Amino acid sequence: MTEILLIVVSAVLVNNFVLMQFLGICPFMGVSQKIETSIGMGLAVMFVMTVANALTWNVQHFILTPFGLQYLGTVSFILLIAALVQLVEIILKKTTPALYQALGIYLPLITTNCAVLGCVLLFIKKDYGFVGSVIFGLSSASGFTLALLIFSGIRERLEYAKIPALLKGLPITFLTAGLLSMAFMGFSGLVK
Amino acid sequence: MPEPEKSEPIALLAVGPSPHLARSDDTQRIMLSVVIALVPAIAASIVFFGFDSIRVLALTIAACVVFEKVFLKLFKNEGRIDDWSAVVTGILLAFNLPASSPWWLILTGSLVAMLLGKHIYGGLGHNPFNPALIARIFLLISWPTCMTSFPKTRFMADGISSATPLGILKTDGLAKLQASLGGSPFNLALGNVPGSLGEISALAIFIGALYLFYKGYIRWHIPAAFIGTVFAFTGIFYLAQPETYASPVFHVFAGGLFLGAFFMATDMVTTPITSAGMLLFGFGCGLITSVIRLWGGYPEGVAFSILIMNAFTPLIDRYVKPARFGKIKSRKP
Amino acid sequence: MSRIRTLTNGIVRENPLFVIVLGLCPSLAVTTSAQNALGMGLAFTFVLLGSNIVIASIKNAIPNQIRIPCFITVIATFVTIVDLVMKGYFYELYKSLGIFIPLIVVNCIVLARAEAFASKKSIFDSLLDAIGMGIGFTLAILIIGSIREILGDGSIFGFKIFKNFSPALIFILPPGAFITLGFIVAFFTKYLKKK
Amino acid sequence: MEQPLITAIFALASLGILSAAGLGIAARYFSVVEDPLLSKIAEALPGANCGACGFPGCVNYAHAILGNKSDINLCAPGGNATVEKIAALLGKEASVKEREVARVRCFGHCSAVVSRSAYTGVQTCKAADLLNGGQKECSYGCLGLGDCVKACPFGAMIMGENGLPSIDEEKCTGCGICALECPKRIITLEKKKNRVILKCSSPENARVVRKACAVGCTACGLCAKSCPHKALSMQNNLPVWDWSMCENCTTCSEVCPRDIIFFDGAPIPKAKKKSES
Amino acid sequence: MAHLVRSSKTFYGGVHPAEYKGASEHLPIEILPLPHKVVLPLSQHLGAPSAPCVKVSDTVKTGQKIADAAGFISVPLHASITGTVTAIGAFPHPNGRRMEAIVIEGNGTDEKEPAMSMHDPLSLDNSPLKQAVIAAGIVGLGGAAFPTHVKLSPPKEKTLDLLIINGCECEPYLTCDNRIMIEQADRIVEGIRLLKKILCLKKAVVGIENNKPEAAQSLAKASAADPEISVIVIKTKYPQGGEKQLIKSLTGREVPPPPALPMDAGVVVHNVATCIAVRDAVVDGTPCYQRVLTVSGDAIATPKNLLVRNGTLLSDIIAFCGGTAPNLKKVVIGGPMMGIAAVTIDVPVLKATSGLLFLSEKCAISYAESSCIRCGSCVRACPMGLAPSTLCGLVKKRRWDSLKEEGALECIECGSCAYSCPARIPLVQYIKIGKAELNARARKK
Repeated sequence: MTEILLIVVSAVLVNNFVLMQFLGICPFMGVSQKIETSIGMGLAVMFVMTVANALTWNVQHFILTPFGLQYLGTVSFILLIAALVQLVEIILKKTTPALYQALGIYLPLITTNCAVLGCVLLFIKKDYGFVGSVIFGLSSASGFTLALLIFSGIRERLEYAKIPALLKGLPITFLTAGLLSMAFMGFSGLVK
Repeated sequence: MPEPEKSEPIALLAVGPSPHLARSDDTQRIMLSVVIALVPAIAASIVFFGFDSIRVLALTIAACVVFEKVFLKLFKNEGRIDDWSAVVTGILLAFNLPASSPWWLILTGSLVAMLLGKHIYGGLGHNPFNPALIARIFLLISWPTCMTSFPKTRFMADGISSATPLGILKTDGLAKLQASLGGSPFNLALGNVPGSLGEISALAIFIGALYLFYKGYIRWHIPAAFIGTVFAFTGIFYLAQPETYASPVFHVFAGGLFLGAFFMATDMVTTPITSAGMLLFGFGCGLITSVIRLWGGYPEGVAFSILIMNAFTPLIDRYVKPARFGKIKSRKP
Repeated sequence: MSRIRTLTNGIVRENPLFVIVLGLCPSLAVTTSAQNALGMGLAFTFVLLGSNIVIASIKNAIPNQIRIPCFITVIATFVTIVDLVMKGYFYELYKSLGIFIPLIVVNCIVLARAEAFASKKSIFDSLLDAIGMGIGFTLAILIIGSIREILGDGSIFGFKIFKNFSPALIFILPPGAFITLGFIVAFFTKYLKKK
Repeated sequence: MEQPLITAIFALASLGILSAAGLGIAARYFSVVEDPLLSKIAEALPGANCGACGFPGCVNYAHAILGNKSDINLCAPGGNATVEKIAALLGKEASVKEREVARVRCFGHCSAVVSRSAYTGVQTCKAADLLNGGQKECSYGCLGLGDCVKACPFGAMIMGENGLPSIDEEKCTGCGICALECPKRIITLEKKKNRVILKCSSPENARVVRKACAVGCTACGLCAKSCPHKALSMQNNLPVWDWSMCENCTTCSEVCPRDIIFFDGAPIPKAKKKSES
Repeated sequence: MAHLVRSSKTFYGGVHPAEYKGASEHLPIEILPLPHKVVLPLSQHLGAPSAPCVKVSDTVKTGQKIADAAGFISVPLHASITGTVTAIGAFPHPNGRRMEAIVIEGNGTDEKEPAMSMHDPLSLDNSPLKQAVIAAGIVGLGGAAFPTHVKLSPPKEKTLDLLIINGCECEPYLTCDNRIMIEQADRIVEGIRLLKKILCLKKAVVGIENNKPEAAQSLAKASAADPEISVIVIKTKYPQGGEKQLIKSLTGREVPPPPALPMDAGVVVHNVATCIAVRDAVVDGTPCYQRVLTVSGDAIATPKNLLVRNGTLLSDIIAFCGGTAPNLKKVVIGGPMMGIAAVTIDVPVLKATSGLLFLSEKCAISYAESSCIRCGSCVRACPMGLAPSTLCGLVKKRRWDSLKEEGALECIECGSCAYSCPARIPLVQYIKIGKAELNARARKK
């Protein structure tokens, strides 16, 4: 129980993917303009990351490790993730078009989201068990979503601000992310 | 070109939108009142730290005002230099610094507060984070040793620098803390403990805050929720394990909680606008502060908690809205 | 002339980091020192070079529908090579770059160059493009790394350059990465606009 | 050495085949038919999302075109090229729209028009007009606070120093957003080939106009009388052109005593008038 | 039921502006001498402008009908002096535009059109009573100028249980309602009883702010005979006299957002001055051609409460009040919170003009907008529970859909937000722009 709590706190707050580990920065910058879209993206990432972790844990432990093929990790994981994302996209489109409308457009973005692959590589590095890996995936994605949500809130407010011309667009986004990351430094040390 | 046939020249009447009245206090006066409200705490810091305190305060205020002017010009901002907001930021920043701060630390802090805290967003009213706290955290992370070694006050036994009560609690444990406090809670409330300029004297801060309450520029919601949450949260753990955790009374008076709750977390620009939102904000601050103080790597969590809740403010504002008129149907048959 | 342009394109005018703003994750994560940044840049250049050449040479053999998976596989192969080589010969660097070496796979720049350039142009052009982009990326990331190391550690490539200077630790911590990149991108766009 | 190589190949291949099979099955059982024309039309549109067509964004306009709910020539920024492209896609004949530009029908610059109050409030035309019809004595003239300039999505308008907006007819795409934005409704879309324009919109009689503005149309009717092609008639105290008869001959511009019939963006200079007469 | 009740119930929000009532609240009502000329705009009320029924050069008597109502939500217009119609055309209107108006040049006499008075109207059926109100051209005299008879004709499906009489006069400076409550309480009570009769209601409540104790006493005394009329003294707070706020304060009911009306909360609200107009119309047969208004402000020589004829030009009133100070900066028609700034003094007073304020530079604020510091004053001040600062941002960013969702159309334009804004942002004007845009969009659909 404590272990799981530690995984969650660590992934959501202390080692937040976006703000502390720099994983998934591209979609973080890209879809954080509106709160609605960031909620959609966040949910999509949460789903994909959890499923991807569950799948790859099995691949790692039942295919790669037994045959001594750990060096094929990167290749096989990226293939799996790409296929998974596309599969989800196709199924969603058919079964629940409403959900597809809401989340579907973010799915292609997820394939090249280094957060998903990074998450997989990290849980292997940390040698979590199956439950641990799934929880890790879910909470990392929650951390991503949390950061995305906060950030989109701020960005929506910044639309009304008089940002200097020099900093408009990406620069102010980076700087704000920096300040947010600075605030999140407060959580460091919570999990040793 | 033929001149239009003008009637006799009379001064044109001013025509503008209603209402044609406005309350007398504008932004400038509000900021000035905040400065006045900070005077007791300034006095306390001078009493406890002497000339060093004056040096830090003067340098910080001057630097903040100069940087404000520079960035207004640099970014072609039409904002006003005379709205006292830079002075407020300056004093609050100084309050977050140790009396022994070297000049370069102060200048860097002022620069960070004005640039990263305020002017990259377009100046007064647009910054999502509290500028003084941005600077404080920036300095704390950058130069942790400078920002965590404090000179003792003039009324303490010896003159070498030491850690704050919270710092002692974090690194040396509860027993050492009790030994260092000497069993008197008055020193803590009065401010006769090591700490940054403004955070030591909870009493002086509270007196200043009363003035702002009287003027109606700050409201009870955030301070009450903030301090209340810290008290309740640390209280629960104190009751469960009094030998490991410090008492809630200590937590309320220690560190920058009063300064933060009354002057930083009530900064209008970076906090929610509705009462319910403010309560939520205060609660969040209290929660994060307590968590960081009890289990985090840093001894003090007030500044971090306020910054994090600043980041949540747009979300709170979006989902916690005032109750619209006409939603209650209390029609008697 | 146009070949030279292909080569120089990536260095300033279409700098992958400062202008197109792709591949942000490694440029933020591993730029804590100039040395790390250089290592990352070289690893990245190698992958880009290899994948661009291979994709350009097999572009006609790849069915259009599954080109993206194929590209990814090719890229992943080169990434694995880099990963193994670094593990074998530069273990210190390998440790400090961590998972960001395998993550080159999902670096948008590599895929973008494969999709937008290598799959359409000749092998030689793709080679030039890869070199240009690689240099551009390496330079950019080196700039960030140097600035962060100087400000955050007072040194460059591990050599102390100032006496009596207490560096601002924040610059080698995560917030410093964002802040540095924010200002660099701002000045880069301004500089480009004036041009 | 051989053994691991074969395992590697086998493992990767089976992974690939498995995912491919999964995808293939999914694609077969979960396929959704989407009109490929839609994306093509959307691509043909300029993507400025300016709303000149009356639909919220280019994609929605593409939807409307596809559903036969709209004409295909509504895209002003895209111009004829777009119309032709869409027509080709739909196999329809292009009904080409004549190039239009926006023109301001007022010349009441700062020194010409009488102010009647000192306005303090939101500095936009719309706000001033809503409050009390504006700060100027003439209630039909340009308020000069630049709503149109701010609204122009193509940067074709600038606020002149004389307090009147001026339009770069090369940049103007005739989208009509400025015309909608103007609370006084004095910006109109004109065919670009018509080179004459009256720079006044006041239907008041001469007495009222003179009191308000040094350059307002006093309805003297000289232009209508002197038009060699009988293209002008006076209606509501203003001349109105019948464009089918106008030959762009500049006579009206020359005779106008208030110099407010502009030809190619300016009145015909007095020097020329004298030399010709 | 006690006649004079104090109630601490109030509405949420609102502001406490300085009252400035001292200059005129103790001054008895004076009668302005007959003006030589009146300009009577055909549009003095909400709804369709009246249609003229006289021609240029016709002679008219005081109280003679000169324009007919043009539809249900419209009222007839009556001559306010005796003389000759000299023009029918566009003249400056207090709203700043030129509007159709009938001009009458007086001949110095005040010959009244013969009127039909009713004896003991309370014994009559209510249909002739209502007819008398319609014929008299009465509009809400509190400032809104909504035709009174419309409020007296509730649709069948609406059940009403209370008549509320608005004696709050919450606008600063204005004291005319205060004076009529003190001086003419009997007529007001007569009017209330007629209104109750017309609406078939038993109970009536008069709401008066606690800064007008004299008025409350006077009304309580006058209504002592009728146990079904009570006077409730409520907190002084702006906009206590807003229809919805008054209903909330007196009954605790909240009128739902538009298009719902006070009737949906079971009440009808009329102003005290309207009560007198109704009483005069029914009992004396006198149409609505004069009213009491307050002339005040720091740039007028002698502030007054004046009984003036409809259509009197501001310049005539200024002359009677001793002229304006040279530092006159702004002329406000109506109260300072919701009134409009006049462009010239050549405009007439209308039926619903409750005050004329002549303000110097010192008192007339001008909006030098600075950045919003998100202090939340406007949110706390808004009596409708809106977030004006948010609405203002949405208007600036032209987010019309969000603007509607955030309730811009519920704004009553009371001005509390802009009054309380320390950054001097003309919030009401922004919201008005947004409302105009939303209404235009709704019409288009």
